[in-house]
Amino acid sequence: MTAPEEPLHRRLGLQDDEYDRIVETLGRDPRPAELAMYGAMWSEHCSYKSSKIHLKTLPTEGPAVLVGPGQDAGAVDIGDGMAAVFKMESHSHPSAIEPYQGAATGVGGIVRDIISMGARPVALLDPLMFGPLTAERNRWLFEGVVAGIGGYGNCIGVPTVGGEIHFAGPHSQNPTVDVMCVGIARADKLATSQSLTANAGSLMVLYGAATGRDGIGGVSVLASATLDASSEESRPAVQIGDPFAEKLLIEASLELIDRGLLEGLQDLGGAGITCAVSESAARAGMGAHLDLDAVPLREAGMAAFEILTSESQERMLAIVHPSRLADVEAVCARWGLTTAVIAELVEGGGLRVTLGGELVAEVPARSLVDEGPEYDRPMAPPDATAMSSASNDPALLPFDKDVREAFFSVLTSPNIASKRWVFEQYDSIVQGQTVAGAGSDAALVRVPDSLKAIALSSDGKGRYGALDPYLGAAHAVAEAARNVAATGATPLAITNCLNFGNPERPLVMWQFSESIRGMRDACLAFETPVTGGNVSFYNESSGSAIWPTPVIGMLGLLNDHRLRVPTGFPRPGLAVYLLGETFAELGGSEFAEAVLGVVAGQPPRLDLDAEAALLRFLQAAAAETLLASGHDCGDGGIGIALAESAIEGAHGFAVTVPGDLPAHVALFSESASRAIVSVAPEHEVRLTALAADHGVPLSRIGETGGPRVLFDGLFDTTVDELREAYETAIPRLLGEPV
Amino acid sequence: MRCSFEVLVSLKPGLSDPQGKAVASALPALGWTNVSGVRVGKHIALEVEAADEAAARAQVEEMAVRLLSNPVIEEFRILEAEEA
Amino acid sequence: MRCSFEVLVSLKPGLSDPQGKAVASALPALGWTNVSGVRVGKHIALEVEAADEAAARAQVEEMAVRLLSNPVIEEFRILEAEEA
Amino acid sequence: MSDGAPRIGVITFPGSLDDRDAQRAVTFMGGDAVALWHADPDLRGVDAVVLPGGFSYGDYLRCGAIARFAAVMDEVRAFAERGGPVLGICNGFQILCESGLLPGALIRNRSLRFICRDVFLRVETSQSVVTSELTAGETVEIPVKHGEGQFVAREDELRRIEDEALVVFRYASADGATGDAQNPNGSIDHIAGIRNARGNVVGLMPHPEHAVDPDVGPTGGQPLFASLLAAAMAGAGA
Ligand SMILES: Nc1ncnc2c1ncn2[C@@H]1O[C@H](COP(=O)(O)OP(=O)(O)O)[C@@H](O)[C@H]1O
Ligand SMILES: [Mg+2]
Repeated sequence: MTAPEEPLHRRLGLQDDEYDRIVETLGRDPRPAELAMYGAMWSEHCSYKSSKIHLKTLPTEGPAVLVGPGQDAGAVDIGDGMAAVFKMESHSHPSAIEPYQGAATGVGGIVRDIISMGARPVALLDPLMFGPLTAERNRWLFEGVVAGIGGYGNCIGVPTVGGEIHFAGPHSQNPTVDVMCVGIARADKLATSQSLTANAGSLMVLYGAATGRDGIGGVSVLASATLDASSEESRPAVQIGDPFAEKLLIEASLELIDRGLLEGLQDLGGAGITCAVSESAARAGMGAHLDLDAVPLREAGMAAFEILTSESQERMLAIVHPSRLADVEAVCARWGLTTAVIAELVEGGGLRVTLGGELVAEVPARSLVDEGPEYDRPMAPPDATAMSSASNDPALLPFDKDVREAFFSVLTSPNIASKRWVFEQYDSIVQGQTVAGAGSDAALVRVPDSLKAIALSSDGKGRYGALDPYLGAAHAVAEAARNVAATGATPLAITNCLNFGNPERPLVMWQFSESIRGMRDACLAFETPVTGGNVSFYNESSGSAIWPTPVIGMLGLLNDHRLRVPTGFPRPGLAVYLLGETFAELGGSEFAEAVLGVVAGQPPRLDLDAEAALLRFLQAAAAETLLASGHDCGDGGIGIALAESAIEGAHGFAVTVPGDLPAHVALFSESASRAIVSVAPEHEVRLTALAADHGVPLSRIGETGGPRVLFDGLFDTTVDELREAYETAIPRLLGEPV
Repeated sequence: MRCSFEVLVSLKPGLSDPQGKAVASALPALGWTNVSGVRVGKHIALEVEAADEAAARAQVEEMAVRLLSNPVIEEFRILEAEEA
Repeated sequence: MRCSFEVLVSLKPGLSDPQGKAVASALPALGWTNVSGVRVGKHIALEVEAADEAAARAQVEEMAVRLLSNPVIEEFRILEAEEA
Repeated sequence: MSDGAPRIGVITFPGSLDDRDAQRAVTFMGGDAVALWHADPDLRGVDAVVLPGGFSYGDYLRCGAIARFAAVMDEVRAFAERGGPVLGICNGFQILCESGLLPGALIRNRSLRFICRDVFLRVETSQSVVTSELTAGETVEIPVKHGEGQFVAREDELRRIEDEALVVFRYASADGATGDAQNPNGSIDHIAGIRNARGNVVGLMPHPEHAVDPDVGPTGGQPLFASLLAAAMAGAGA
């Protein structure tokens, strides 16, 4: 609770020096509405003031990149004049208050980012992190978030084709809810600021839902100054998503773009109308006259600052030449959407706002958008006593348990176990292009009317990040790329969502910069530039933050989806190969946590050149159709990767775990740059030669076949036993009949 | 004694109500142009076995807060009990 | 005049009510073992502008039959109007 | 599309989601897909009508409750009375029930959760516009994806449905055995799809349009569309 004597700007989240900047910019004291506008636009969420200087170090250029960071979403060239548009965003904070609506409106927000690029949304992915399901509140959050993502995504006709879920104590108070959306557009129809042709006199048309007192908690302190208490109560803590309205927005917006009726398009998200109008004006190098009386309101008596900063959902802003206005209105009406001309572009950079005929704000548009503060916040690594050190390497801990038992504990740990309970709540097939959905290392979504498919994977490595944020981020990029390459596709570019604690704490800021460094090095090594992303800070309660968790959304391209490599063993009689080398690396492993009960040690080393070689090899082998199946070897190690391929393909195997490491180390080590592939006997010679060409170590470890699963000299089970354990683990934790 | 109650759960004022909105915008096409303020909520009927009505009602109150409604976004009202 | 109504829509007896079942089965865990006959339906509030209450009510009846409820599986009740 | 190919109309309501998918399936099976709009005053002389899946009007209030009042629905009703082939898929099925063109209703799944998975359907009769190419007892694999697909009917109505053999599909195992384990939503009598007495109007919750293209799913929907195209050819609705 902020003390009442606090000056207004502080209660709006503005620092004293930021306030001085505003006074300097305006040459006078700001009006209340103006303070609200700066407070919203210069917030961490909108201005990236703490992260900017670090994000600048990320590689953003590449032959495939059409649109890099700074736009609503990034875009890459996928050939034939088509572009894939993608972006990831977090809605963790709202989801912690009301999981269903928080997650649902998160889907709505990221989908509008894709629409505003002029692309049709074709896929969603939902990387999530929660506290352990043993706690009732975590189950409530988990079930609510999943239902919310499905409830919204299913209703707008965009398939949810992938994602991931991890469970960890530090995420109990603050679940991590990220959503990635991918769209497809004709490259020449991309709606970007470059394509903005607006001039003075162009109109800003707000269409979609009416504006209510939504998501203005941040500036609500102004209420005391300007409003009576009653409106205080009517200010909702959370928002109700309206997926039906969103579906209409999608269709109307795409029709408007397709018919060339727009000069620009912008979604309304953080900072609402203020952000959309000032950004559109600033991008056009102009100012605007904004008439708040024209904004359709859901409630009477809204104050200027409320209308200006409301974050009501399902709204879009179109820049329209007056000669096109009637057409635009007709298209929206056909889709049952209300339109309102709320502003007009004017010469000069001034944003002039009136309500009830009175001037309520007059500020330079650019000062809101481009002249926000930037901080180089102090950083400090954790002290030596921190977990991550070779001294407590789990590989050195005594292990006398039964390997079979340990294997099933890892297989049924919620991080590893089947997420079917989740992904069956999502429509993964609408639009009819889902070549491979959940269950595949990377989802494959066909580009309509072509043989091409885009490959999508989202990965975060929170546990590694907790031990070493540099490696955590690098491994996340590596696993995402490996998931894509395992299907035979070529990794092209990434988006990301960076989930961290309070950036004003030097430790958190250090974690952040280390993560950026790791992401940078990995992206350079794999030639997968960063096309955009989102930063979510302040994920902490009472001084304890979530694990530093950069989540990577990788987009790849498969030129002929018929060449896709499945994750499961497709038939018996195939040779099974392990690609890559296994070292004694149990630091931060699933085994260490699930069986030994420790999150400790050093995460596996990551040789970026070896990883890049593996990625190239997987694509080459797929192109020569040598591979019957391919699965990246990640969480849980070789044993789990083999089990997943057996369950997915419904064929067993007999293997000998290679090397002379202790059995549990060999089986559960999470050494990087490895994959499990199966190969028809006639291709073994060629595969071996190709591996040599690429410098990828490989060892033949056994064959596929039958209902039986045999780890020679270790233990023996069946595919059915594996599936039963793998599929029922999460329903059991939720107390459901299995 | 056994008392039956009805709990009416509705979205808090100020929250947008997509369902109400959809119904409202469908009405004119059906010839009803004089309807406003449509809000769609839940109606829960149940019976409670308790010593007396006061006790039963108190329990329903608690059930409404903890289970039948979502206090973050909803408010509720309990209809007069009548002995079943 | 403007009258406000509340329409209560509930599933006809005998039809399975998954939501009601879910609520009922959640109760014991919360310590409520004396609850029975849980049925979950809809609550629709709206306002009608009409010459008089009778006219308004007649219209709400018609709206309930044609749109607000599905007579095949649902029944409805209209709560006393109060002048807004 | 080639001349002589049957023209299959697919109606788009606000909130329809699988309309393009249904059009693609029609084309894939050699038909001529015609896009129809909910506000259209006529059916553009199509030979059959498909009400596609999705969330018309958000499925707010009740699935199909608002869509059934669409202008085009009067035409659909007349078309059906003339014996024209009408197929309602998922939300389309719900709209047909709300319109009274088919008996019963669809409510929340037993689990209260949306469910998306491939299921097997046992064909109960070949006397319908989507099963003429199939024989009773056969099974077809087709995905379901719905949150409100539990078929219910009052006892008397249900008896009529069974007595008059109006059930077209039941959820079953690959070899045709019915049981709770095969029933994804708790539908009474495992009912997945029904027809009217004449057999020209059929509604089902599963999505045959997502089961024609082998690259993206099973192919159990092919015979359903083949049957529909054949019925359209016969031109009963003209
Ligand atoms: N939240 C989710 N939503 C949709 N699909 C999911 C989700 N979580 C996991 N999956 C799917 O389950 C499969 C296994 O997930 P995961 O173990 O994370 O794969 P990997 O380890 O190869 O990244 C993947 O196909 C993934 O897309
Ligand atoms: Mg993963």
